Amino acid sequence: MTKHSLRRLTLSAALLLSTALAAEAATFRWAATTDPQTMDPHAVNAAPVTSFLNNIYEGLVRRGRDMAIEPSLATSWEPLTGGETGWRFHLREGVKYQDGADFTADDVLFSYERASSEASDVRSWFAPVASVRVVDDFTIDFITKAPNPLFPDSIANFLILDRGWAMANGAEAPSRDVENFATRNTNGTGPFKLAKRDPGIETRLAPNTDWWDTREDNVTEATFTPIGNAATGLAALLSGEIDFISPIPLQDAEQVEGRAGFKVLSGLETRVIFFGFGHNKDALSYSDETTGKNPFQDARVRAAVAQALDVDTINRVVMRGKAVPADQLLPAGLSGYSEADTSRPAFDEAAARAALAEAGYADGFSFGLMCPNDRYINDEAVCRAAASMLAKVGLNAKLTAMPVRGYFDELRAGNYDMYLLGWSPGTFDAEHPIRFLAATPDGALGTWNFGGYSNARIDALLPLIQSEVDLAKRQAMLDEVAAILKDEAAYVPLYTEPLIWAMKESVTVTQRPDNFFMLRWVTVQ
Amino acid sequence: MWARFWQSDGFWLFRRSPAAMLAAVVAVLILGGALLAPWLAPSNPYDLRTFDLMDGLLPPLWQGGDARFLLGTDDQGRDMVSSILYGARLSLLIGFSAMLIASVLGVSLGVAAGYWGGRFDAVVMRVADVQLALPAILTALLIDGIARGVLPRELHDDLRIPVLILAIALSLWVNFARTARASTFVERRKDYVEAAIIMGQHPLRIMARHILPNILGPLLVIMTVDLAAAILLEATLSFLGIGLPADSPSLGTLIRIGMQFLLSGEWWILWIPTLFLVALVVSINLLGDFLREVFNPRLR
Amino acid sequence: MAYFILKRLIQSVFVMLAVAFLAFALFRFVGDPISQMTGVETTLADQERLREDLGLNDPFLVQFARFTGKMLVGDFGFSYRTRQPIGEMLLSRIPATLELGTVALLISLIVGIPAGVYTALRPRGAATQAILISTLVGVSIPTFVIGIFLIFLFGVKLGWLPTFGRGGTVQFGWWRSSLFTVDGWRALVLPALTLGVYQLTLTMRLVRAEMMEVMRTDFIRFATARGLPMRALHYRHALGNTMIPVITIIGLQFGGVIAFSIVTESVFQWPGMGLLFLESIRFVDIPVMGVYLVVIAFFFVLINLVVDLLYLAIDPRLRVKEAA
Amino acid sequence: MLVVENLTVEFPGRHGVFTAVEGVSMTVAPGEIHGLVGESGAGKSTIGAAVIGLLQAPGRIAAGSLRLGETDLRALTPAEAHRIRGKRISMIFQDPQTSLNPLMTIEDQLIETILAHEDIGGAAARARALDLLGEIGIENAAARIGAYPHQFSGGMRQRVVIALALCTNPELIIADEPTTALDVAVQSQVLALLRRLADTRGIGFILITHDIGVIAEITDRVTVLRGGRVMEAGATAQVLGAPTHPYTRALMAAVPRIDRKLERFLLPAVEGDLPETPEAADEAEYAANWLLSGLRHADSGPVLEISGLSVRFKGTRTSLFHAPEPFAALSDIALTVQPGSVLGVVGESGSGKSTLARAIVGLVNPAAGAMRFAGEGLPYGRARARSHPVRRAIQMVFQDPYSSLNSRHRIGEILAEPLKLYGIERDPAQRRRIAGAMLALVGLAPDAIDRYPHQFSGGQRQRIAVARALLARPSFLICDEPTSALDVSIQAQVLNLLKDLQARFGLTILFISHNLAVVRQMADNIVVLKSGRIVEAGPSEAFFASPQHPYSVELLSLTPSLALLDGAA
Repeated sequence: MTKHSLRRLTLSAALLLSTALAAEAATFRWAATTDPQTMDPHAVNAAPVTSFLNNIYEGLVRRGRDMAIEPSLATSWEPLTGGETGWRFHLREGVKYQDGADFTADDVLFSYERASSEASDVRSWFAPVASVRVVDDFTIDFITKAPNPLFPDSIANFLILDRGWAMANGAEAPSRDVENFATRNTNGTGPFKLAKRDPGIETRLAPNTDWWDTREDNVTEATFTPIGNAATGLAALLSGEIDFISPIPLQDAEQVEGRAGFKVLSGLETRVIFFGFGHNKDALSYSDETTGKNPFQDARVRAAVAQALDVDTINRVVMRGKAVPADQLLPAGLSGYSEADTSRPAFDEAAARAALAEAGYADGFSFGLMCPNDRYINDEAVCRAAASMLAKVGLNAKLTAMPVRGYFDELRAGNYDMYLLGWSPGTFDAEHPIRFLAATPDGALGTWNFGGYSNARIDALLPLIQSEVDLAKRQAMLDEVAAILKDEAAYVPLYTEPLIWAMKESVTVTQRPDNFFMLRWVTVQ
Repeated sequence: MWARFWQSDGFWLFRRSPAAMLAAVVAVLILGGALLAPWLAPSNPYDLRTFDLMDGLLPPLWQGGDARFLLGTDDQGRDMVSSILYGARLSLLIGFSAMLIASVLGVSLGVAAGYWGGRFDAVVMRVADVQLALPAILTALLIDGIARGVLPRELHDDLRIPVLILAIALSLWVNFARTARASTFVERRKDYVEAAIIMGQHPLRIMARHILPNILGPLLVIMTVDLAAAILLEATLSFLGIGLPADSPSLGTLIRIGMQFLLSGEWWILWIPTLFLVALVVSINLLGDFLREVFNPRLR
Repeated sequence: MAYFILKRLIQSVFVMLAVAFLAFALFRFVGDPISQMTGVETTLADQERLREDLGLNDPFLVQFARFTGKMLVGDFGFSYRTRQPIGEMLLSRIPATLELGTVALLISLIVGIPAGVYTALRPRGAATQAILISTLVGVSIPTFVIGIFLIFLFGVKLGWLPTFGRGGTVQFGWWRSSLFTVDGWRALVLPALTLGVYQLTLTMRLVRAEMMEVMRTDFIRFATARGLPMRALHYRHALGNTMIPVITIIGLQFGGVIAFSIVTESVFQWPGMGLLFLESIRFVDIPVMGVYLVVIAFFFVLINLVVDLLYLAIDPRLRVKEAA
Repeated sequence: MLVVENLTVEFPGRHGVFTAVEGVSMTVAPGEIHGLVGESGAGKSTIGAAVIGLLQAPGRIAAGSLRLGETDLRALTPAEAHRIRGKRISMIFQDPQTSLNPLMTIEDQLIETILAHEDIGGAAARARALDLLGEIGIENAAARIGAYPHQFSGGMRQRVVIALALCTNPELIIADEPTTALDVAVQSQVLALLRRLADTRGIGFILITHDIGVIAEITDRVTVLRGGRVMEAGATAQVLGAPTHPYTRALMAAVPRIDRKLERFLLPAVEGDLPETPEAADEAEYAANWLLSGLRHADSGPVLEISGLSVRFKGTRTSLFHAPEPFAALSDIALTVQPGSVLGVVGESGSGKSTLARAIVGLVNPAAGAMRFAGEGLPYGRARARSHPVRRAIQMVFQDPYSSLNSRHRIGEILAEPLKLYGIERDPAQRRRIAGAMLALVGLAPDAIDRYPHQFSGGQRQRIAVARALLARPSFLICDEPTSALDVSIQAQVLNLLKDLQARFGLTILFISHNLAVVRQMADNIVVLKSGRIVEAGPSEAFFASPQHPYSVELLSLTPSLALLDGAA
């Protein structure tokens, strides 16, 4: 189902497909803002790490150019039958690790144990899993507590280690605080192997010559350098020292495009940027006028906020028209996105003022607006723009923009009245944001629902959604949740973040909405 | 008093130093512009209502911009002229207060250390070493952190400027301390101080009434130099991400914001504030040089 | 002599401890490492457990004691971010910063001292005024602007020099040097310049001021009265006597250079301690920040010591006096 | 050899052109020592600088001619002039402490200088340097030549300076106050050396000094200068023996005589001083009465008794294991001062004179000994309470009037300070009144009260310092070299003032000086200090008549006697 719906996201990718024909061998140097902090696939669940390691390790399933789930170390999979809920995976035979060891079901079991251990940062993926059973060397069952239609999708980044190798090098458990062998060494089944690891400075990859799949890339050596400073990175590209960089600042896209020998690849990420409110606060923390009550508890006020924001102009000026306005907590096109109602509140200052008046705030009020200034693209600028728009309907935001390093703590501590947040669903499915953002916080669920938004109906629907196998029924429930969130204006979705890659003309890559950079699709003329 | 000033050697030298006079003019202009910003500036860049995203990224007038915005607008549609005037106001506020705090702290410690010497002196100087070992950015983080830790939440936003000032002051006081200490060592041995000691005057009184006035010269020079340094430091800190919020920009913050547009073609957002900052800092430094000459007759 | 050095070393320990303490006092305020170490999907319970295991819930003093205690036995602990042993991380970064700082310093001396002498000897010359003003402008532009500007001028527009990194490096044991390859030097030029501008101006003005003073002393007038050749007069007699204050300031400044390399390194993606430190702040990598600071403090102490020893080398009056 | 004709030197400055030297003519023959004498501002140093071509900017020679042998010095290009320096004209500066490069061994400095002018090998140069050092009287030169300047004593250093001036065999040497910074003993040796060099080597000297004694001692000819003009010139014996010009007479009259005690010096009025008007007299009278009303004379018994007083300074620690040698500045000093008397303390620099004063006023902590003031035990420095009455009773006048007054305070504030501090006078207006009167008493115009120290001459400042001391109504006054920084005529004024005050108010004074002649003018009793110990003590007249201790004898013999002046005054 993902296939057709993701088309608009991956238009660019499709176009490039045609040119992606293997040419003569080439070395490839690329850069990104952050260095993958570890080479251990289970130690940290962060995009830079998972993205990078997907070039070295492989999972049972993987995502294709169009994000669709396709066979990887598992050749096929089907739901378990006979009373048991769960999935059976048939593993690929004859796959060898880069050190020559054979890949078997036992490694999957080991990797499962490792990845679901306490020291692992990805164990939440396996929350639904009751147990894992090795049927034979190349068959393995994942028994889930409840029916779980999307389980295979949810473990696309569950990367497999070799038990023997891990044991031999004392890397049985993920390195959480003290490094172990797996922190700087790898032994995957993937298309590339680690040639040199110099944390924070340079990481070099070499093709894995006896990879099971057919190569589409022509990279003979790939060097990755983290470059924190955007301008520096761009300079490095323009001076020809690197072949590819991601991301580049929006405002520079045009310039790079204009230059001979360079091109820009811009698509959409799966991250939606939105405003959240302190639903569970009985009083605003940073207001001068309104004391003792919290206007944002009133849906009309939240709706007014949505109407007061001219997202199109924000997009045009701040985001250089590269973003796409969003109406839900996940971008249109992802699985479970509610097609039932894709409208978003129109920009209408008058209406906003009216709504405020009706709610009893005719002459507005002031409040504290929290924003990160180094997390999302132009996040601070967006907040400033939004603040000035809100001011025009009498909502005087006191903007605090801070580095992400302390941001989430501030939010957890409730030091805001309204805040900016971006969400990218790890499973690329509508259930993900509901689980983390809409469910009433209880320690396990709603862990990122800082405002403590709570709706009984949604809480009731979530488990059903998670276990519903019939996609039509499931979608109906998702639509209902989406509708509730929209009427209550629980959050104010702004736009889907753009994804801007810049590279030399000679380079061909495939851009996926999950912002993973896959070397196996890179060709250099 | 005025009479004394008019025919003071300083003023005489001043009239003979074109550089100093030019610098003074520039400094006075900027200072005036900054102080009168609320009346001079076409709009108030802090008042979110006054500007419109629609006017974003307009080039300066001579590049076919909008008549309302002489120097164009930034990505928020803020009038550059206003931003710069208010920004200079803020930078100068921060610079001056930081410099004053630093000088008060440094001079009092330095004079005391120079006067008493011995253990107290040793301690102060070691503390100075520690201070030097902490990069300014760290001091800033430290103060910021402590402020956040100690003070009630709702104060935090109003705190950013004081925090910045304090941080900068703390990374500058050592200069004052060292200089004051050195000069005090010299004065301390002079007869007029010993006379005061013999008379049995209180040490604090001796330091304040007798020594301090006699070491002001070199300190004044450092003040100007450090004023410039403070303004630059503020810019650097905001580049490192611990400066002021972008909705109340200082010159430094403006430049930091402008950096994003280095390549994108909107050059004015970066270079106009930068030029302004340079003009300000250079003129302050030139005045510093001039003072150095005045207070060091041997250099005439 | 021995006594003097010993005294300094004792003081240095004090300084380093103080810095470590300060540093530690601040960490708790930088942010929460846990939220940086874990992914979005990690449950609060798991986060809490990690916090407990890292001992972040212990009282501040306990943490500090643990930190220093380990450090005293040479165990610098592990980075929260990369999980690497910190000692190793720093060792791999220190050479970069030291080489950068040293070259910057050399530039500032090689250019600054002659310029200072020249401007001192011709105080009213047009060239002098030009030099003074231009250097002033140089130090009035924020470092990061200069850096980026140089990058785009020489890296992108002219394509003469690399825009980031250290270029070719040669490994000597743990010391990775970029001073032995042309490539390395090309990579070194821009950052060193950026970092050196300030030093250069400072050195020049200092030498100038001191020169102008020394030129008015009796012994210079006496030397003139003896008809000594001008260069001997200027360089051997005058310049020599300006060195004490100059060295003092330079010494202090070198510390400043190392501390300030933070900005330059982040602009040029120079893999030194400063860059590491910035990354650590962004990531609330407490142990790394702590060790970094202690190391910086150590450098300061070392530099102060060297400066004092240089005094002795330069000025016979400071050496232990023989009976006259 | 050197012929200067109506030389005029001008300094264009902020307040128009200042003429430092006007129409001065003089000559110096080989082997002749030509003295330039005059008080500060007389332009004597300027003449020297003009001759060697080292006038400080913006000074310039406006008129006149300078000829050295056949060479017209004014016609030389800067380069040529520079070649002449050292080669034919050389110079000796006042302060040996500052005129040698502290960072180079004297060997290097000598050889460097020689090689700069002569194309001989380094070895030859070194040999010459050694001979020279020997000649100017530095024992085992071979060993000392490698030393640094700071390793020589003042006198030795001045010899090295002379050696440097000599090493190029110049025809003319300009010696600018070559002995002012030296002790009498050393002074006479250096002077003797200069004389010898003139006689043996036939070098011509221009000897610039303010000290008539020096002139009398060694010069052949002398030129008396004042305000840049020649007052009188001629052969020394003739000029000093029978001065024709009133200024010369006044100058000589002002010179304290070691061979007799004058009641008062007669001297020319100095501008800026108080004209003898009745109002002024009333003012002075008022101050006098105020003083008398407050002065409690220490009734019977000595004012100050000191016994077994020792002061030690601890040396700088250089080793971990050996504690540094303490240096004994004063050891076992015992003396008593009777009320209304003046005790003179004499000794060379480093003899501990000043330390004694500082110990009494509590600036330094004695290691041992007892001090009794007016019968009361006197606590040691640090133990002495700030409010201790003795802090008022004992006042001090310092050597350097330029540093003893806070240049940032108005005279009024400076004078009012003791009145305020000791609570002598509560009412500010009254304080000002008294301060003004006191100024009159020390002979300064009333408007002085609103001016700043830098607006006064050295002598006037010193009188202000005295006034400040008196305003505390002290019963004991310590004068530490009060006149040694002053010109003779000024010195004479200050000495007169002190004499008057002493006579009128029966002040008890401890008078410290290195200059025996000066002490003789003031002291009733004498104490001679040598390296921290008292070598001789007794009544002044007896002492000068027949000194007992050999050291005293030596001191007296070395002080330039002005016997040949007896014709005058």
